Amino acid sequence: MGTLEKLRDALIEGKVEEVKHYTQQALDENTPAKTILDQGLIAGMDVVGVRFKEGEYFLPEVLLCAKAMHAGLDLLKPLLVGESGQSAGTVVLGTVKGDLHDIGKRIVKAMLEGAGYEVIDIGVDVDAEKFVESVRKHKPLVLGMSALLTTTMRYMKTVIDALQNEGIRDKVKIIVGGAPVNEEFAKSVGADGYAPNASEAVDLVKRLTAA
Amino acid sequence: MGTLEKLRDALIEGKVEEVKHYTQQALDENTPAKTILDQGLIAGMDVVGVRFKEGEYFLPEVLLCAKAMHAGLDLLKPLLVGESGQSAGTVVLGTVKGDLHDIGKRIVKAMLEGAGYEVIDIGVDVDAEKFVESVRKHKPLVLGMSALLTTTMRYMKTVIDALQNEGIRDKVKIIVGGAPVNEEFAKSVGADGYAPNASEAVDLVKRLTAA
Amino acid sequence: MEEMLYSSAHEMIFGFAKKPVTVANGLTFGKGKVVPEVNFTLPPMDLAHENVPEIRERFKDIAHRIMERCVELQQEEVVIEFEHLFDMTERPDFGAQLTKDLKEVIEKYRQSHGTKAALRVTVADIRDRTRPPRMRSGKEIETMLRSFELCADAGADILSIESTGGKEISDNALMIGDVEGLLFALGVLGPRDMDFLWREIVSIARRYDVVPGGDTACGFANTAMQLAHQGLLPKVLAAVVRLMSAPRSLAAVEVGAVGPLKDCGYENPVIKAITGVPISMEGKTSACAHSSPLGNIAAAVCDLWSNESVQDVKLLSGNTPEVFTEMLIYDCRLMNTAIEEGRAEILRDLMVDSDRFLDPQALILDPKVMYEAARVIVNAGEDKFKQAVAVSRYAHGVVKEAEATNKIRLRGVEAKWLEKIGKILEHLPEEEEEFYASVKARYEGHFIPEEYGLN
Amino acid sequence: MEEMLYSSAHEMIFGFAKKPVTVANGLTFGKGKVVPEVNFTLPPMDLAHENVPEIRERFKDIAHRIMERCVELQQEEVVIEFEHLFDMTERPDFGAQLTKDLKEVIEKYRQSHGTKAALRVTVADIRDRTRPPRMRSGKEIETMLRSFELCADAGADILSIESTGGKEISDNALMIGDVEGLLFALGVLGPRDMDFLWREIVSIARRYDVVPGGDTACGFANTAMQLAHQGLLPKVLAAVVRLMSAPRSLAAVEVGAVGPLKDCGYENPVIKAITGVPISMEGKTSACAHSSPLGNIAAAVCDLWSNESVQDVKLLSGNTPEVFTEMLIYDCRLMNTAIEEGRAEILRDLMVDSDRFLDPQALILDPKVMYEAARVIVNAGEDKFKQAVAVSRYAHGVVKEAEATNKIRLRGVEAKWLEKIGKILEHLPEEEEEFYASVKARYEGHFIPEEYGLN
Ligand code: B12
Ligand code: B12
Ligand code: SF4
Ligand code: SF4
Ligand SMILES: [Zn+2]
Ligand SMILES: [Zn+2]
Ligand SMILES: [Zn+2]
Repeated sequence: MGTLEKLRDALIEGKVEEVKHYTQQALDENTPAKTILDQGLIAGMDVVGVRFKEGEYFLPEVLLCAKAMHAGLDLLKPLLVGESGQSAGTVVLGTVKGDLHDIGKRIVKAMLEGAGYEVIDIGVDVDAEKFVESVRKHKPLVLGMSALLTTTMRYMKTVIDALQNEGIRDKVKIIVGGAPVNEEFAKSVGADGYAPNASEAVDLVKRLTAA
Repeated sequence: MGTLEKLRDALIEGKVEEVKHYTQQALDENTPAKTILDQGLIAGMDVVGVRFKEGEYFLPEVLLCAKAMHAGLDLLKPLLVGESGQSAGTVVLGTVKGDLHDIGKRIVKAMLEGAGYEVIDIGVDVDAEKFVESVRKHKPLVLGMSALLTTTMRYMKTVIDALQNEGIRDKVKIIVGGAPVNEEFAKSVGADGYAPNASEAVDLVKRLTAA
Repeated sequence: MEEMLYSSAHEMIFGFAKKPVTVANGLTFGKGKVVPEVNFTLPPMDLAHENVPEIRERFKDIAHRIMERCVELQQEEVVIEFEHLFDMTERPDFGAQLTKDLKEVIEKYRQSHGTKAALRVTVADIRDRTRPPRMRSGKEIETMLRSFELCADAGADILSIESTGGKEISDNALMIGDVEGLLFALGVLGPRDMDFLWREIVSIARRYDVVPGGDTACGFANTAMQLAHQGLLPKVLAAVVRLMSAPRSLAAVEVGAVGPLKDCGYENPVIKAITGVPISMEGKTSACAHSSPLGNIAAAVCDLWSNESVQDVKLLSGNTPEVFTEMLIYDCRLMNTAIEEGRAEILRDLMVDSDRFLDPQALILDPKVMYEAARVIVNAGEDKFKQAVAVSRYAHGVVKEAEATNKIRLRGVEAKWLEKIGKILEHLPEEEEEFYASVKARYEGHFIPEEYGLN
Repeated sequence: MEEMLYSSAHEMIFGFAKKPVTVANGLTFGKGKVVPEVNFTLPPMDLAHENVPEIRERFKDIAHRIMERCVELQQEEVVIEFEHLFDMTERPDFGAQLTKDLKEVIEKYRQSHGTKAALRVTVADIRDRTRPPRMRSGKEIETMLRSFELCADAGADILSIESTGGKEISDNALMIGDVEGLLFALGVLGPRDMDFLWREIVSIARRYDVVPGGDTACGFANTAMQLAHQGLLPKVLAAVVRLMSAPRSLAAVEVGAVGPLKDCGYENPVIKAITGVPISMEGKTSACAHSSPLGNIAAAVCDLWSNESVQDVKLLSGNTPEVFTEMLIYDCRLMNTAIEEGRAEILRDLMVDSDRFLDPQALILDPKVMYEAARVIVNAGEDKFKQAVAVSRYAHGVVKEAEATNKIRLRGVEAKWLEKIGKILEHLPEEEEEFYASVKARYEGHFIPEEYGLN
């Protein structure tokens, strides 16, 4: 088994130290950073994704693997200048005003990070002003809003209106989620997408940022 | 017990022949037709209404009493020239297109007739054109639409739009009802009122036609 | 029908039917397990042609969600009912397309998870559109039969309908509390139409090798129940109408329907007692569709357990179809565990006792009453009118007796109606011909005799 | 707690609690009848000041519809739960106004129909707003206590809360499957906060002469159940967390809560076994709020039976709150009939058996397991940490044993997790102090020790 296979397998097992080790070894063997990334780390995370979807991995495993991946990535980053060194893009996430439900959004964050996005979590009970501000500041590709309450979900519209008023609605793709939200509602508030769970949220973000 | 009391009681008991008899007797005693109407027939129907609301009467009793009332009324009508001889007003009722549910609407009709309205039932599965036409033709104070299906209720909006387009929306009060309909929906389609059942439909029509 | 397949009420129990029915994929009804039957309908939206793609997507999505919940809860057997809305029968291709869509989802789950699901397709009775309706001639019946065919071809496992023969008389009869009118509808017109219609359906079912399920007196007895619920009719009348409708619904089985009978036919236990066919029933878990005084007792002898119908809307945990699927699954689990542990009779009796004396309509649904009603029908001979009269009198007697022995309390007005109904039933002509002659004039113009093979 | 109020699992049964509780109008819980508890929430809408009149109208209307359905179904006893949304606690006058509105409707029905209804008011734990949260200092706790007072004054019969002490640690611990973090949240922080908070609530309840109901580990154990339902966490972990949460929820009763405990506390039977307080439970009929593998088994020893929460939306037969009221009523009728006929134990066992071996979370809810868990807790002495460790180990052992004897089947990954959890539990320090010392650094900054009386 070559180093890249070992790296990939170590990642799949969530072994942080081994991932570091094999990443370094691959570099030492003069494998190009981009190849290590693609055939080692990303190939590994792809398997992790599949295992998760098939119920072989739970969230803790996924988070651990993501952590291992980031450990490897840290070694590669300096060498990955240009497009491939960049994160897949920035995503800002927050739970809307009046709503303290946190976990769903954090899981979305974790899965996006696992997929290589840089995610900025602006917390719970976030008002429109703060959403606007963070879009201005972080210039994310995607803004995600979470709401778990029937009485806060409408606030998503308030936020989107605020972005509109500030003239920056079009600078960002907006996605929404949380138990009471669905596709129909997402459309009705003018969001660009909805996902029922974290792994579909990743697919959604990929789709939206590809376009 | 005077003749009017006897008339009232006969009406409450739904005795058609007796109602005719006492109406005639009262006329023979030179009681003014308006008095016979108010203190005999209407007083009786008021009691019927109360009994119905209190669960002492069912629909068959109400219908029978209404029939008795009309028998009496027929004798009075020729004498009741002017305002009081008129029916309380005309109401057109129909079940909207695609919907064959009939009974709820017929009960509303019966109760409205009991309250003195003239009701024209234009049937089930009625399209917008026919609704428009009947408003033109009968010039009702109130148009009532019934829908029992979630897939036909929206048609109420189509009808209201059609009336609007024909410029006659404002000539008539529009009320809606049926199991899937509620106040909120009624507002959303631009109706003037909603009632959950037939006796409240009568109150509603009274309210709307009083204004 | 000369004899009954059950020899005592006690023998009747949920999960078991004397004549189990099996659909193509091997799923069997009435052989020791109660199976959930999930019903759904569209939320407020219209059925215009341009919405067809959206409706198809939604149907598939609903089926998917129902099946998914079954998998999550390890429920291996389920029935999905697709009850046509008017347009789905009126445009037979439309109904067939949706049938195909649903069947595909079901099939997918059979392959991926081994879930055994069956699809019941209930065609709408569009003959009711015109009054007086044409039952046997005209394009409505043609369209309906075509719809049955196309749906059978598209993947329906079970065919059903809630047919309306006689409703043109019963609607008004219910409003004015006209017992003779109800008897005319349910004892004279209804059975004739059932006989005609179900021969056709059974022949289509045979041709396509699918199961001819059964009919229900929904348009009659459930309308009465709704009217009673709204305080518009006495409950005692609704109770009598329930049993009065049994001979009519039985007619489908007499010409070849084999069950599972339709969920909303609360008269089903009578038919099960006579013919042994498996039956679907609905009770507490159908509160989404209508309130009823029959929540538990309705399950006593069911083979399938249904939620009648719920429109697809979002709740906190998901949409209504999967929420109701979950509730049905737990109800079924309880009954099936009772069967496995030899406690079914106890659970059945608890369900019966919990509702029995709270409403005359529940009283009638007691399996003992249902069983005796079946016997009364069988003893009345082949004549549907005689059956209907006899069983109505029996129903009246049951309520009367329960009132007299203080088992059930009736409000004063209800008691008065009970008297009144009793008198009418007592003074009826015994022969159909005589009865028809006595009422013909009264209902003239409201129905077309030829459409029922009458004149 | 040194002894237990029940001396065997068998003695535990729905409808009966050793220490029944009575509210002002005489309605009693745990004295031979299971009472439905109806929960509802608003449909999509916002809580802005200008919507208050509309919200008040809707609340009154909902209560009216619930009570009306009770009357129609001759249900004489019912509990309505008013669970605050954030703003209703944050703006104490708002919450109190709604309490008053609901109470007025209830009172109206008492006068007109004699219906005995009680109002449970569940205040929101708004301390969870900031991270790390301030539990004892700051304006959040003040506002919450003021909300309790105003609601008690406005007509609440029962006070409850779903408090969140320790959640700042458990949220993350759940995500990464950190068993020690969960123990720290539920065995160290939670009980301390419960002790503090419930003394306050009990003192308010005494002052206003209302019932201090109880708490629930919803934010911990039900979050775990949800995560497991979504495939994000192993079910075996959710099962262990369930029992791990019991000592924490027990703490409320130790300082004066008397029940009925909150519906969503599936750990309630443990507390009932120890203290004899009546408990509310939710199961199949709460599928509207969340799917669960506990549909029937949850009812085994309940005194109230709830639907958790359903947003007020229109279905074919009416709105969801009255639809769920009807379903709860029928569930209760069945249980109450079983009690009357001396068949309660059979029904209880059927409910248990129907779910028990289908999911480790259901396995844990078996009254026998719950009872033994209670014993384990009592035997562990007063120390909450020791209680939590002991009962977690017990939970682990129960699942392990069921797996080993093939009573329950676990997927490979689930089995691996079970191993892993077992090892962690095995190697824990036995003393709280030692444990705290070992994890303090890891959780530093995520919680404020002083807010729990720690340092
Ligand atoms: C756990 C929980 C809590 C915990 C919160 C823990 C936490 N730190 O988040 C606690 C106990 C604190 C809590 C509090 C309350 N809760 Co709560 N809670 C729940 C519960 C049981 C599970 C939520 C959860 O964590 N699920 C697990 C996660 C993983 O799933 P998820 O959140 O749905 O997220 C997934 C997807 O939705 C999606 N997703 C989520 N966000 C986003 C965002 C984007 C952009 C995308 C694409 C996808 C996405 O991906 C996630 C992962 O797959 C739900 C029940 C339910 N049916 O959801 C109730 C529920 C949401 N809560 C409810 C209520 C009422 C409350 C309280 C008001 C109770 C009270 N009186 O105190 C408070 C509200 C406080 C507030 N203002 O927010 C109600 C809401 C009712 C309503 N009107 O809407 C619910 C539905 C329960 C019920 N009663 O039926 N709650
Ligand atoms: C009886 C009945 C029938 C009878 C109709 C009898 C008749 N002549 O009307 C029959 C059997 C024919 C029938 C057929 C169908 N039905 Co149907 N039917 C019912 C049932 C059980 C009761 C309706 C009823 O008569 N109630 C009694 C009357 C008095 O009440 P009401 O109609 O609500 O009317 C009162 C108020 O609403 C109000 N009101 C009514 N109209 C108006 C109008 C105004 C202006 C006002 C102010 C007030 C008002 O006052 C009335 C008196 O108090 C309902 C169940 C239910 N929950 O309502 C289903 C129901 C309406 N039917 C349903 C369905 C699906 C059908 C069919 C499609 C079934 C099929 N596959 O064939 C067909 C539809 C045919 C069609 N295109 O219309 C569904 C609807 C689902 C949906 N998507 O919306 C329901 C909800 C049952 C269910 N499955 O849950 N049905
Ligand atoms: S009430 Fe239900 S069952 Fe009866 S016709 Fe209507 S939909 Fe069919
Ligand atoms: S899930 Fe239910 S019970 Fe738990 S906090 Fe939320 S609302 Fe309350
Ligand atoms: Zn039906
Ligand atoms: Zn809860
Ligand atoms: Zn709750």
